Amino acid sequence: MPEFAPDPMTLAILLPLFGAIAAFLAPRAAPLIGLGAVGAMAAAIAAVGHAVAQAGTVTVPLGGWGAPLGIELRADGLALAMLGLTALIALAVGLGALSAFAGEAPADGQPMPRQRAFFWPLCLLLLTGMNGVYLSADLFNLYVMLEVISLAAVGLAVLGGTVAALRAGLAYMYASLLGALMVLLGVGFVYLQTGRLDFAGLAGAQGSPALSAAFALMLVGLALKAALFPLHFWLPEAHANATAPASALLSALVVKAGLYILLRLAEAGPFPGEAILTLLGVLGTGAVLWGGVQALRAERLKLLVAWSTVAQIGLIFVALARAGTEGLSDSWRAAALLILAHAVAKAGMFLAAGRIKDVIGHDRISELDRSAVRPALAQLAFALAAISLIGLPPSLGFIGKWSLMEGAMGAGNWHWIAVTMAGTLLSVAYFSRALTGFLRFDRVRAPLDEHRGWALADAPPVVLAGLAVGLGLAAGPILAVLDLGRPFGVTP
Amino acid sequence: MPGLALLAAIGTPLGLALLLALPAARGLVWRALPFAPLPALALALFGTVPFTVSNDWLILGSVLGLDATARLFLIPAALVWTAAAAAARVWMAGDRRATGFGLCFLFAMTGNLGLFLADDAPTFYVFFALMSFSSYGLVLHARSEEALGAARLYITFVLAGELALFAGLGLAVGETGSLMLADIADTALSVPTVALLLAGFGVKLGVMPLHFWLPPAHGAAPVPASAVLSGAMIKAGLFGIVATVPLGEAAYADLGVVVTAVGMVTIFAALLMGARETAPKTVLGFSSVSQMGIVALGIGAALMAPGAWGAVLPVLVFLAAHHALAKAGLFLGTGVFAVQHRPAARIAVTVALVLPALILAGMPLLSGALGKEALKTALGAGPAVWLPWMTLALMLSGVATTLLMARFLVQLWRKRPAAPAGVESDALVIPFVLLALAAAALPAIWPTVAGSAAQPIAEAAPGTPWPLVAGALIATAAAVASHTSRVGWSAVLSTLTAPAERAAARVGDALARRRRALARKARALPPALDGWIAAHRLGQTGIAALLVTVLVIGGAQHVAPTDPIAPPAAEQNGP
Amino acid sequence: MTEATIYGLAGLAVFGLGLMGVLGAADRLRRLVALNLCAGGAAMVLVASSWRPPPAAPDPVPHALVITGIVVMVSATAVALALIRRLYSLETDTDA
Amino acid sequence: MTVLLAFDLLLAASIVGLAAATLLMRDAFAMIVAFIVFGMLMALGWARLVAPDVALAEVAIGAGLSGALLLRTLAHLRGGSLSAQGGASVSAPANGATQGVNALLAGLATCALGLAYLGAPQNVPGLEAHVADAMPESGVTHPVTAVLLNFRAYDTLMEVVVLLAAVIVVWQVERGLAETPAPALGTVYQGFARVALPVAVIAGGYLLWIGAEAPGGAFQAGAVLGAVAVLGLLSRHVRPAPAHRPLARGAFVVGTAVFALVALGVAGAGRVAFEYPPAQAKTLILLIEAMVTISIAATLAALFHGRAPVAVSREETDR
Amino acid sequence: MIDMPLLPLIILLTSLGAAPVLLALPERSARLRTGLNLAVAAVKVALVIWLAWKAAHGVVYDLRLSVLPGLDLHLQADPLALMFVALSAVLWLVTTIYSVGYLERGPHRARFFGFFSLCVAATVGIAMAGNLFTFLVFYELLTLATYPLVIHRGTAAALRAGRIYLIYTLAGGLALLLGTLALWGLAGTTDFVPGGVMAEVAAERPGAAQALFVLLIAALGVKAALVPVHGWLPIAMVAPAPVSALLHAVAVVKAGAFGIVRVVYEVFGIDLAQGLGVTGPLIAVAAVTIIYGSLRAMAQDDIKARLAYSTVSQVSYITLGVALASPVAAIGALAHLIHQGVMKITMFMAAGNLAEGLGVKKVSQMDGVGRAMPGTMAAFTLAALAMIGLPPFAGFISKWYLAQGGIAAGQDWVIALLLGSSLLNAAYFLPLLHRAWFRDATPEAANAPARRKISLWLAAPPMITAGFVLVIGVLANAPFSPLEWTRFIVTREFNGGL
Repeated sequence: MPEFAPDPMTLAILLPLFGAIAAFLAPRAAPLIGLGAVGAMAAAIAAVGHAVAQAGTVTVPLGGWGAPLGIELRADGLALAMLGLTALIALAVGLGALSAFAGEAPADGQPMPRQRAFFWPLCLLLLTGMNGVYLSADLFNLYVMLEVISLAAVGLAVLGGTVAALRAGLAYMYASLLGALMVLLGVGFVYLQTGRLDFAGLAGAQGSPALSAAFALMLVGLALKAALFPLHFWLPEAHANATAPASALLSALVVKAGLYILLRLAEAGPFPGEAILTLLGVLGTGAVLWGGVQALRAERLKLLVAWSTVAQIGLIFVALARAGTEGLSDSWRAAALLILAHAVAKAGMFLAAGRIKDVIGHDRISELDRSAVRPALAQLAFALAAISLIGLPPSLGFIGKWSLMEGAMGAGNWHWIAVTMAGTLLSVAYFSRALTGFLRFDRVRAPLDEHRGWALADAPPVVLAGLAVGLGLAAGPILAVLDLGRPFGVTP
Repeated sequence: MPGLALLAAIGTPLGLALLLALPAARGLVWRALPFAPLPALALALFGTVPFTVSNDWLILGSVLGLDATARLFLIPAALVWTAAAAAARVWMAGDRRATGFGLCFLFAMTGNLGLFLADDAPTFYVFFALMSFSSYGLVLHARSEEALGAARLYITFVLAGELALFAGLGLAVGETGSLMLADIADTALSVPTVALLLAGFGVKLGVMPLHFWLPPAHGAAPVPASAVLSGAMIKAGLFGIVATVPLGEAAYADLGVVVTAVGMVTIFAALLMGARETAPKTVLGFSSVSQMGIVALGIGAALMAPGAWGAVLPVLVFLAAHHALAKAGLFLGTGVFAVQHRPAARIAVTVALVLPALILAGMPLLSGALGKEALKTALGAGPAVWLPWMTLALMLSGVATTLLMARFLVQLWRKRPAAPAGVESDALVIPFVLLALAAAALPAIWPTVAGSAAQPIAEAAPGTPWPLVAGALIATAAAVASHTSRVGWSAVLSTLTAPAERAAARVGDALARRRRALARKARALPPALDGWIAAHRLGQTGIAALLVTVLVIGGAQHVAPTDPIAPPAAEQNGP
Repeated sequence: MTEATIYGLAGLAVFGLGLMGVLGAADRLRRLVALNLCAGGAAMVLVASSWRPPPAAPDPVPHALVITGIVVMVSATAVALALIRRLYSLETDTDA
Repeated sequence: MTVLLAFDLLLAASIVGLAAATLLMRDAFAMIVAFIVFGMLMALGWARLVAPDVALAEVAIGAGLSGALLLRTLAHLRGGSLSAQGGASVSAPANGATQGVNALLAGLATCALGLAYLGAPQNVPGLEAHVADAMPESGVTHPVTAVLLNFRAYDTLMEVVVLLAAVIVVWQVERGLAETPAPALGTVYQGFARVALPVAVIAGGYLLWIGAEAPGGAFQAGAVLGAVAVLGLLSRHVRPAPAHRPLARGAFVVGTAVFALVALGVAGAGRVAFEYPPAQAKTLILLIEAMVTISIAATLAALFHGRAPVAVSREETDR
Repeated sequence: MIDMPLLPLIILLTSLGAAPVLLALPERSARLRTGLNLAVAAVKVALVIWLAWKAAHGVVYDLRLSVLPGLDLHLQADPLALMFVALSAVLWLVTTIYSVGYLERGPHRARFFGFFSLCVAATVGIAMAGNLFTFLVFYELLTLATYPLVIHRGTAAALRAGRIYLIYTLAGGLALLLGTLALWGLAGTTDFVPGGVMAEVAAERPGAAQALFVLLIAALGVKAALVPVHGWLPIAMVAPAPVSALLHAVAVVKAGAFGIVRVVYEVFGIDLAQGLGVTGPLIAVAAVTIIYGSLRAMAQDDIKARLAYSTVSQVSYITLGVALASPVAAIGALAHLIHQGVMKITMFMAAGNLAEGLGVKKVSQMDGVGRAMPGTMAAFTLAALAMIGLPPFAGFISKWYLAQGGIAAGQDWVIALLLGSSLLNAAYFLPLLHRAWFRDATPEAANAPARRKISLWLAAPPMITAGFVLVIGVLANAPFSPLEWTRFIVTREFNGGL
């Protein structure tokens, strides 16, 4: 028997898969299995981190064939950061899910344990897909991974089982499928032009009509999946109507898959051109403004948070497009920082919003201040996450915005700074709607019942939101990690 | 024909007064009233001076005439009377006691104008008494409680004054041995005589402590009467002193000290008392008292240092003219103000009133300031010991007058003087404006009128604005202080900042309204847009649109002629 | 004009038709069918790209990809149909 | 040559025409039928493009199973009958102008893509040379199977994962509420099914076996076996009951689990994941294929059935 | 004594670390909270004294944490920082004592003390920030930490005040962010260096330098309550008394003023700022603010509103002194930073006591309160007299130096300004003292039900700070007095600049 020594990257993808299988087979033990699998995955990711720290970029030729015949897994700093982020959020959301699905039956009379039984397999399959996306160096494999993510994400989005959730989930399904099919056709065009499917083949290619078409298809497909304005129409309802842990995963991770693939495509291929970047910046601006405006008039807390996702995604696109003098080789860092910041903060925020909704019994913003019960810690978590999303120092969101504005300023793009500022002001405005509801007390009739002790469910949002704020101080190490293996071929 | 001219000058008012007794002629008389002083004015302006006409038959052998000094008194007096008469015609139009008023008015006019023309003591005394006693009717006219009290006070003082005057004149005539005023003034009279004369004229002049009648009387009398009381009649007191006391002839050091001191006290005491008054016309009365204090300074100096009289006299005459015009203007202006009913008109009148008030207060280059400067120069020849004090007092009198004028203007608004109903304001405005303009133009026309006597005025320094500014500041401060003491600090400051805040609030309101309107629109826009997008499912369309856009942008790269990489599609498509 | 060109263009046309159907169709089922058309079109393009002039054997890799794609698509279709059925049940329940 | 060209042109035109027809059909049933025919024609086209594996897969899965799923859903929406009207129209159809814009944009995009397609270099060497080089070490002789289960086995594993995800979601979505049963076949078909089922099972096994050397393989085999199960469901030979649930779960995951375990298990001693030792390659691949076939068959059947097995209601048993 | 290079960080962490603990403490464990609060505050004072001692003996503290390439979070302990740290540490201790008494039995105490602690941590961070970037970080933290304090009562009015406060300060914060970014882009550094870092930029692009100055001052002016961006300050006085005390004395307003000091002296350098011609407008703004604040103060009947407008006026002395560009004026400005803090905190605490003990919140209700609460009113009186600028109290010292500085700078009118301002100060404080001491209480006020005896927790702090007011005025020339310390700072700033 040869010694058994799988590489950590494969493990990072397959461990959650095994977890999903086990959780599916043994629904009763699903939470335990799920947390165990996430923990094991985190360990594998730590091992990947070790390898990346040693070697910069690590590749595994699956099946021993190597590109272009076989599929390769590749990890560098950017992938590592995303892997770590995923592990962190999965862990936190998993803990949050323990009690989120353990509570009483929801309004429509569905038995909750069923949700819990299905949450874990879907969540773990989602993690499989996410990790697969981060580590993949093959275009078609990315398509398959996107489909894994899509199906798992739709499953999570409709976990609540309400009509609204199902409708939103179906719209999400269609958008997601269409996006994936566009990517597929794009892959076809790439193959047509280069005869290869790996990133390396793309890297050597010259610009050509077929590649332009491929990029156009993949860009639109991924933008649809990442909910870039005006292709965001599916997102708010889908994220707002899902159960809180699912929303956290969808908002923090799933939309990032599209962004990540775009970054990778841009890194490998002879695109995008200057005009496309400007277009992305403009669309990002539209997202920042429209998302902000819609968040301002959202009536429910989770819907507000979902619209804020639209705005933040727009900001990330602005960063991607315009945060540097050297194009993407300069601006990807700002985009990556914003991706990380948004993921951590938004996961915390959705979990907090879920807690608030659970404790108060509803999440209508206008009536938050009528409740005699105030989930103080969840509200604190919400506020902390808002700080990061607004971009106040010293949060990670601030560091991301700083990088964005610094890059834009360096390139003399003051109007993009103005966009960022406008987005910031809008976010202050819409988040303060919620905060005002938390902090107002004079509309409460009943005696105030403020402190109901600590619940385990409070820990994940508080920790995540705290990290979203505190990680700003660790921006140096984070940037160092991102630069491992020199993504985009530039030294910091 | 000096005789005829004299007759006309004195006879016109007298005759009109007599005609008033005929009910049928009353209309005519009232219409002719403004023209009554004109013969006297014409005489003063065009007559050659000096001239005398003796009428032995009259009284104790009356001698009438006009000398240079009297002429300069007569001109402003006649002007004031004309203006006042014009005003009286309107003012009294609806008054049921108009006839009585007219009678008294015409008699007082006769007396006032006549006394300037009198050359001998008895005649002078007669005209003087005529004026004084008929004025009682003017003061009493309203018959109100206030008028009755003022009239009582007036008549008491008039009686006392007449008594003193009578005694003084009598003694003087005795000491001189001549009835002629000119002779009396040339004789070194005894101190008691001079003292009596000074006291008697002093009552008319209103210097302290003989002033008590003056402010109430001015306050109580109808506006035209107040104007002549202040503008013309109190000048008779000055004229009396000039005409009878042997100034420049002999030194009366003790009397001089007294008069100077009285003058100084008068200047400021009048301020203190006037500041407490509430009726605007009474305030003006105190201002007159204060102004006469200045005159007293000049007289006092001349009493102490006879040598100074030559320099002082023309200045005093000028000051008298200045005060006559300005003060009468102010009184008439008060009347004009009283009959205005619209705030805008009142503001306009107030602004117009500021001109005579400024003249009086000593606005540089205008008659008040010039007069004071000239007096300062003239006093240089006076007693050296007193000079600095007098200079100071003159300067401070500017402050005092400013304060009183400020008080007057404020009280005008606070306590609007009563006016008969239905008075036409236009007819009142003309005399007022004329007097105010005359007062303003006085420095310019004085040389023409007075000839060499105008020398000191023409040479006077333009004056300094500081007393005026100081007065204005103190007045403001006092107003603020009094207002504050009434309503408290915070209220004052709120009031001060209120206009700015109101303006800001208005701008803020307008902005807020616009903002609200915009916000309404802005709030309505997203749902509308949202609904539209949802209704047409434009999000879906966006997918295709974006795809086409990106494809076109990408394609543009390849069809661009500069791009050598992409060969045309057709060539590649060969069999 | 080779087979590859003909079927490739046909595949693109099918994709375009499917796209139009997805964008415009109001009917859930029809949109799903349209998505399946898209998938078919994309698969057709891939298969066409694998074609080699007759003596040569076609490239097997795209074939494998397309088989994978077909299975993925049927999975997605099944999920979407499950959602449609469930939604229909809930909606008719609430209507009733 | 020209005949063939004309045939190709005609076939391509038919494919496009059927695609258009599918979208234009008013009636949902007709639409689905058109879609199935479209799938068949596609398969024909792929056969013309020398892609028999793909054609098989399309017939079995793309057109066949998808069509069956669609029909089943339509039956559900129409209360058990396929011929009834009504069904799934939900939102108001987009108005004419929007449709026009959509059509225009989609047409523009298609034209642009067509231009790009024409502009792409013809006959770029793909990976066939690499495949040919690596075939001896692959353990199988059929290149498509080699690609699927060896060179790109990772993709295939994830494809099975997609299937697993799909069945989990379907079970999750359907809450086991009472609902209209799948349409039962008439008695004639029952008889047909009795004959067809064993044949189909044998055919499936054959396809699986032959996959190593010739067109066929796990997916096709799985599809055939899945079709067997579907027939079984339709003919009520198979009645899923709660007791079957663990079995079904096991069947769903066994392919994925074995595949992943093998992929991981071979790692070590200098080999990475999915790198089968050449000696055992064929065995391992066959093992994986067998397991995957079971999973695929079970999954496809479950997807068709559309929900987790529930206790059969009294009413249903009576029928 | 042992050397501790991390001392500034430890001082920062004392309150920063205490904040989450305090937030997490259950509402009812009041004793524990009080003990922790006081212990941490006392420890902080001790540490600050230690730090000052070491720094005075030449130990250089310099802590950096790289956040982005070239961009550090930088803590330092230069004399200027030490001054502000000392002020905040001492006043925090006092205010903590006061708050314990004030919030007895009130709601949300955990939240209050947690954010209170955070607020002081932010102030300490602002004080010790070694570059504008670090300053910005703590400046925003301060905004966020004070917001829950301002709206502590949770009423509609409090929330409105909080919203206005947030709008003003976050807009200011955004401007500061933009300014920091621009400084970083223009000068390539955001470090605070005596003499400034902008010399080269100003030589090449004077327009940009001027714009940057205006941007930064406008951003900081929001918190420093310069007219016309002072609007939030009087509204924010709905906060509880200890919050107002802290807000006005050390935290928010002073943070703005302190930032102006840093920007003028250590970003631009006073000579450069003068050369750019931007100090003139700054002086004008400060002068207008001084007079305007006083005038508005006079019109307020609410005691706290009067004090708030007085702050608007008084804090601008600091700006004025800084902008006058004379060392003597700078001494006055920095000394006033401390003096005003001590005086104003006394007055706010005394006002809080009046409200707590007598229910007196308006000037018009103050008749006879001197007899009712002699200790509190004595403290208030002392502070008020000092505020007017009577010798020998603290306020006199700073005004004296400001006036001298004005003369030295050739701006004699500053004396008139100071005289006028002092007159106005007298005009709005003396009536208050008159009412308190020389009028008899109205009968209904004497029997008001709101009357209760206040605890020592409330009574002692204002008297202690009043004692400071007296001591730092009388002993102004003693070693280690605030004045001496500011002299030391100014020597450094002006030598460094020349």
